[in-house]
Amino acid sequence: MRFSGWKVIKEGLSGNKGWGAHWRDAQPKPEYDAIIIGGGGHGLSTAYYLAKNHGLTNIAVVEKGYLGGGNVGRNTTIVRANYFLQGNSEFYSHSLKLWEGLEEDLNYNVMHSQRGLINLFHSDGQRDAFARRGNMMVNQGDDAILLDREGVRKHLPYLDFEQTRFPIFGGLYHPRGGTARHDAVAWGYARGASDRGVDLIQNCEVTDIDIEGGVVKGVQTTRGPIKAKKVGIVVAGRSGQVAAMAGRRLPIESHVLQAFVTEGLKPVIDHVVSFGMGHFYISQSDKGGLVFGGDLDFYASYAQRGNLPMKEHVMDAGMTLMPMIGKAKVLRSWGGIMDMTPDGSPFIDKMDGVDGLFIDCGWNYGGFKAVPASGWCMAHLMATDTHHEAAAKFRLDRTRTGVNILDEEGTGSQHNLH
Amino acid sequence: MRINGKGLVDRSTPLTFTFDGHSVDAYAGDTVASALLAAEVKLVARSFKYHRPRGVMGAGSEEAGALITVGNGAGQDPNVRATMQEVYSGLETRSQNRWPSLNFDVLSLNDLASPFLSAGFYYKTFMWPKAFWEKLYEPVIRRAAGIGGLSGEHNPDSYEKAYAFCDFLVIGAGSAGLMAALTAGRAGADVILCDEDSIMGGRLNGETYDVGGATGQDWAASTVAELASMDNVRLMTRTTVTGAYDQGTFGALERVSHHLEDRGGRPVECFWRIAAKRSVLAAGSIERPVAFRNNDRPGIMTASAVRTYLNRYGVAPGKAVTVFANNDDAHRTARDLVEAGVHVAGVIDTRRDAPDGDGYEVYKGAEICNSEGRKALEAVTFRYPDGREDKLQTDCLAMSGGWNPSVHMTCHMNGRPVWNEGIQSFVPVDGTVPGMLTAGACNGVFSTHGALTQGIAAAQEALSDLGVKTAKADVPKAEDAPYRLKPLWAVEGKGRAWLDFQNDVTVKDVKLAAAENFRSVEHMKRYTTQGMAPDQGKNSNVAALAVLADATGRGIPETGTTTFRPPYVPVSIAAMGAGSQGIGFAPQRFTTSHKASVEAGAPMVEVGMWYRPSFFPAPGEKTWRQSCDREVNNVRNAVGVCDVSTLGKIDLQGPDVGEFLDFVYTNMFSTLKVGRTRYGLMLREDGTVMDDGTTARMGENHYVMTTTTAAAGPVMRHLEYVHQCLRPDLDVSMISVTEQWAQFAVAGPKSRELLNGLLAEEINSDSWPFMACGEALIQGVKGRLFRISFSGEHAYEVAVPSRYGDSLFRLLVSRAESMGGGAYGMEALNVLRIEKGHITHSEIHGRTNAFDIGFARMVSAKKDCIGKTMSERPGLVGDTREQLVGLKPIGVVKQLTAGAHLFEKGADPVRVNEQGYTTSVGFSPTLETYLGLGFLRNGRARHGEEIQMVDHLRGITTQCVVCDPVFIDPEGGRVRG
Amino acid sequence: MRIKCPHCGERDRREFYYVGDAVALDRPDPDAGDVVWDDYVHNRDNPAGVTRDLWYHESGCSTWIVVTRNTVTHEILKTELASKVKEAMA
Amino acid sequence: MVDLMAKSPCDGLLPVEHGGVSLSEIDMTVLTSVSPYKGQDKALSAALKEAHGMAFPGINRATGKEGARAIWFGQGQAMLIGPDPASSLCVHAAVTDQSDAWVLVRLEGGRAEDVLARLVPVDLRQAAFKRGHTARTQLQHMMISVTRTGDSSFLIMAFRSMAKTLVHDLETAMRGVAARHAG
Repeated sequence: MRFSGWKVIKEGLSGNKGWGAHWRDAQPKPEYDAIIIGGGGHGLSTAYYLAKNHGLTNIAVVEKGYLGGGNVGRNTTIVRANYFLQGNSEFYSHSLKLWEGLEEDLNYNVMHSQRGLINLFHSDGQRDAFARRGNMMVNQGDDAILLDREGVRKHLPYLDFEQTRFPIFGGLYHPRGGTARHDAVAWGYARGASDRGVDLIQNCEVTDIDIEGGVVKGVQTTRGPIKAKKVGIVVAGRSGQVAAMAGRRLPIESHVLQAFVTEGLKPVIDHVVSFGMGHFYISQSDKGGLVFGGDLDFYASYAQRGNLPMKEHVMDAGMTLMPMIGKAKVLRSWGGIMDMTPDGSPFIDKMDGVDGLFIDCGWNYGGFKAVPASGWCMAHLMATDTHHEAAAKFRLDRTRTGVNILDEEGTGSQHNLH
Repeated sequence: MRINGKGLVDRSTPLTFTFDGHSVDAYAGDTVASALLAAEVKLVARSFKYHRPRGVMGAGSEEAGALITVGNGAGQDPNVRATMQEVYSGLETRSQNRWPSLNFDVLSLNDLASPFLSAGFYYKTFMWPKAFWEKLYEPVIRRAAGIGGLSGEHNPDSYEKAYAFCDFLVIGAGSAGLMAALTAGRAGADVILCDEDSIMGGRLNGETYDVGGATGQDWAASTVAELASMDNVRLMTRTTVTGAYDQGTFGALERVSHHLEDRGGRPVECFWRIAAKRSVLAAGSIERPVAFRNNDRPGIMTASAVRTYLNRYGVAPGKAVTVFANNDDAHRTARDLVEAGVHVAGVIDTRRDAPDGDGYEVYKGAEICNSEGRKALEAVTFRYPDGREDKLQTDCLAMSGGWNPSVHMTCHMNGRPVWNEGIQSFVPVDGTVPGMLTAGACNGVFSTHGALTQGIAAAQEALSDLGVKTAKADVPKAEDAPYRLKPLWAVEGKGRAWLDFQNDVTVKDVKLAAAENFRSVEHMKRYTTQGMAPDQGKNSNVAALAVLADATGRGIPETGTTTFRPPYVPVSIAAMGAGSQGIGFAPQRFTTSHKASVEAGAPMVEVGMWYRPSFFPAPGEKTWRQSCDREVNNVRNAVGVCDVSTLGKIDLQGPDVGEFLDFVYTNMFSTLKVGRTRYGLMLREDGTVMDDGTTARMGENHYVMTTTTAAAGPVMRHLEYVHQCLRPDLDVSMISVTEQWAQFAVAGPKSRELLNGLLAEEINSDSWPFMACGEALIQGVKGRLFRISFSGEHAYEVAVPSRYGDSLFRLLVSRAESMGGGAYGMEALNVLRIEKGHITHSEIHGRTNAFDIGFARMVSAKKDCIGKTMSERPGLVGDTREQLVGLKPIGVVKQLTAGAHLFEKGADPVRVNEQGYTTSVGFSPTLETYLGLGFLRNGRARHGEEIQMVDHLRGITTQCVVCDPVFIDPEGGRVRG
Repeated sequence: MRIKCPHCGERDRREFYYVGDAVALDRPDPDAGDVVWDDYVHNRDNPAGVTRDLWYHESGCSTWIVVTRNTVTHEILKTELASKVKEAMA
Repeated sequence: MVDLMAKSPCDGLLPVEHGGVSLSEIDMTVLTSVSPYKGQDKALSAALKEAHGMAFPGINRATGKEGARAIWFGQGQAMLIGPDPASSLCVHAAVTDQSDAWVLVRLEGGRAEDVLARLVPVDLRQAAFKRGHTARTQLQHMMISVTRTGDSSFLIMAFRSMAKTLVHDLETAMRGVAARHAG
């Protein structure tokens, strides 16, 4: 079924009785050409592009809970391409281009909103670091504008320019940055994959990976064994547990990141604003809620919930930067499991020693914007056995060799500092 | 309509406030909701999506209908529950989400378009043409959405945060909570009792039945009075416990002065962090509405809310009230109304065995299937068991679909409640929040007797865990009526039946979601937005998932619940971020020379937490560059003074300090002679440079390390880590002395001359050669003197105890000025060090190692040190690495900028051609040119090569020559001079 | 979250700095080889369950602490002085 | 020779008083951190007793009294306040002059506990934190040492450079507490 405004009107006039399932609920078959473990954003987009770009349709996505229930359903929805290291820059640029055509491609309104992202800086040194970043964005063919204080004031007049603890020097403006409706991204990919024949299997937890003679044979699940020629692990914060089924330790520590949304408010914040000194970023959803977040809670956790000190720190940062949000009331807070890596950058790679086993992980707390390109490049790797050029540096062995370490933050091998 | 003789409001204190500019009469003790109902104002708000008329629906913090804006100007407070806002004289309130007025709201047209606005409609449209989303569709949607509005101005009010501690936290002061607190209080335990209402007592204040031989209201009041008399009990009214966190930590929001006309300097709210050894949740329960066609009109309320307005506020919410029930409890509403002389149009009870009425008609086995009245309820249509329909004229409907225990807090740590068939709702599971028990209605026990009994039991269990003995407590005599309920979630029929009154989610929407395969409760919630409005689904979630269960052919327990997440009630950002507005976000650190620098007109800039002078403008100078150039020249030609106290200083003592330093630094320190200083490089364990600085050996077992300003804290932590976690065998003590010493760089060819005017003992090149250090008497004060140089000039750093810092700085500067020099700031400091090729964190930015900065030889081959092994990884050395170089402009364009990228001459400035980047630049008055430091691939082998620097953002392309990063005095003659 | 400092007693989490897995105490020999070093510095068991990690009582007594903790429930099972744990390893 | 003038950390900021709680700076004195070398704990304590009349304080405790105190200051560390340290201490301990590193203030008054409850995440109520008890903790975002010196008085120490923030934070809390209990 094709979605359109006409269809909405037609259905509205006939009692909305003609709408069907957005995706099929499939039962597991005994065998597939490929299985994706994990029905989050990255897993679903991998399946979608395997089907669409590579014609692989005898594939399944197995998900232990419900589709899109992981980080794609609990993030601050920011979409941007503002990295400065070779390896990241081309990947996120590729992803942003995919975002820009996603609604047409999926025939699903994911409400990708290019409202502009402004990263604030507070000293000459930070300005120069952002200049380096912005220049790389332009080198890559993306957009970046260096704003001075008055330039920031024009966009964000409500910031506290006078009293705030860390005075605003300026900002790096990324007009093509923005937000998207996170759940819709998962649903849109699910629908697109399902329509192309991919089996989406919910409530199906993988309990083991079958490997014989160094070759992957399939998976054991709570709904029985499923054979597969290729298996892709795309489980974000749970990567450690699933990789362990294949006998592999990963350079990943799982951490909790909290996010917050306020009650609905009339439009007041038109951009995505990021405040580096306070680790605070905010945008306003189309429903009116202020959606914002900050840093990790900083301790390893799978609890999907956080504690007060970081909540308070995030609110503290908001109050010093934009005290106009003081009367907004936080409605909900939640936590996601972040697969933190020692350089803050991801892995899309084969698992050495096991033919047919692939992994896509290590998205730290920036995985949402990567969903399209991650799936695109993971699908390319699984289908062709070669790395896509946009993700060629996301190798697992880089921590051992030191080749192409991608440390944007410059904080080093302590996982929680990225 | 006021009912004489009823309620707890203070009839002797009448007052007025305004709603949408109209004056409303009220009494002290009223809420905005009770006063509006008394004044027969029915239409109070508009819903989110369809802009449907909304009135007061409840009487608590979960209010689904009456959200208002309080106040005007910068401090206007949106989305305030009219049911929680206490009135005071002069209070200004407004309706919201309407334009131009509440009565005539243009966007109520959305209601007519509702067939096209069903759940998830926006995912299916607005995709064409592509550019219209940001330009047209999204702005229109955004403006229509939202509820209340912020002022857009800085918050003008004060907020507060605080900590509290107790043995036993009681959450909720209804019958269960009061009894728990009383039991624990009498046993002498350290108790905190929190309740979100302005008076404690919970449902007892809204009911007419007796407890312990007195009215419930009186029993509550006397119990509160007894608790208030106990030193070991802290009563916190207007305080909502908002979240349960690990190890017995709770968040709580106290509304300190929202109810006061004159706040008198009080904070508006206080956000409490309460650490409790044990706790009991006695949060009560929330009555649930029933979904039927047009069940959302103003005048339709919960049955218990109608009782609360009658019994607590002395207000009848209607003149002819109808009750719609599926349980016995709701009949109390009819009884109380009749007793107070209010006409009850009838009780429509879905149960054929419903009790008979006394003074009112009971329509047994009937159900309401529609309502009438555009902006206020006028009539309801109901259906007899045989299918006949009838109509009652009524202006208030009190409905009850049963009660849902407030289990939320038990789920904040991932606990899941379980379905209880008897009460047709979810009840908590023990132990989901460690240390927390539940008692009373939140535990699914709805009789007063049951609540009192559970309150006692909870206190006894908690106290017994803590080793506190409790006396045997008698349960006060109270009603113990059975809770007879026949489940009813949604009345069958055409039209829209509301579940979520705020987000306008109807039964149809949930069914549509199920049909579109959003069958998981989480999918349904996200697709329909059910339960995501300000009430967080407190009024609607259970019914919505019952509808979903029905639509998907599953049972309710199998369908499951969504996750309850903190906060229990919305918390203002200002409260949780109290104290941080303005400068409070982080401490400010001031050097001892701050005052003198400000007096000299120096702009102060942030460096970490510190403030440092940017430059010291001299008379006639118009730009910072003029000042900077002069200050640089002062240092190169005469003498300059700069406060360097912000650098970290760590005192290390003990027999093993030398060995310890050898382990944390790449180079050797055990071999350093007493009275000498050495530059050291410190790596992270991953091989990247962590920090650099000089370390002085003051005695055989005594070293003083300096760190960069930004790394002072992290380095201290790192040293403690290395000592405690890796080498506890070493006998080393360390302590920060950053704050002890005011330290000033005195730099330039005349530096020794200046110092010799102040030192008790003159120094010369033999007594104090380059890198010498030691104690010295400065103007009679015992201090320290280091001959070290960041500028590359003959220079010293002189340190005195901080109390003398201000005085010494002024003295040094005046002496320097008399010698043709003066103070210099960060700008000059930066130029001086660039000229000399000295690095800062612009270069050691966390991605560079000793090889990259040309210090590979500083990694001693003779020993292990932190980071050494990993720094030798193949990817971290060799000609593919970007290496530190100097850059000088050689073309027409003379300017260099930091953060630009480097390309081969003539190459396209695109990513694949990128060869490196600039990190630091400055104009050198010494060499009369811009100088730059940067990293260039294989740069050390490329000295002399011409490359181009491209800064797209600033529009600058400069041809440069690559050179050694040390631009002046590479032999080091000046520094030794 | 509250953590029992072996010196100061139970304190709010905000006083502590977290660094990661207590495997950090088990530093390999310089010549242990790249696989061992990679494992030490980067790879983690990352259990969903009981783990031992390293915390620093930064706003308190400056003690490094080994905390035995459950990453799913946040229950804290044990806290020990890191120096004592390290000494016991020798 | 020109003499150098000494300035106290809170120069010009204190005293202040709100709602019966006062905040005042303690006169500059000699502060010495003392940290025993390995195996020297007992010998150091004996030396301290002999030279200054007080033992090395136990964990979370302060010994001595006004004018000569030793406060436990963290793992293996005590801060000696008042006396010039005897040279005998250096045999057993790392001894470091900290006289100018810290700002010392006294918070005093019936509601001093309430003021600190707005800033310090430790239970400082009398029952849990008695005279002679001390804690290394934080006050808002600053590392501090807090010691109960009387029924309603506390000694608070923070980094010297943060004196202004210390006074600002304490005074804000004092005003808030005073307002709640006014009239």
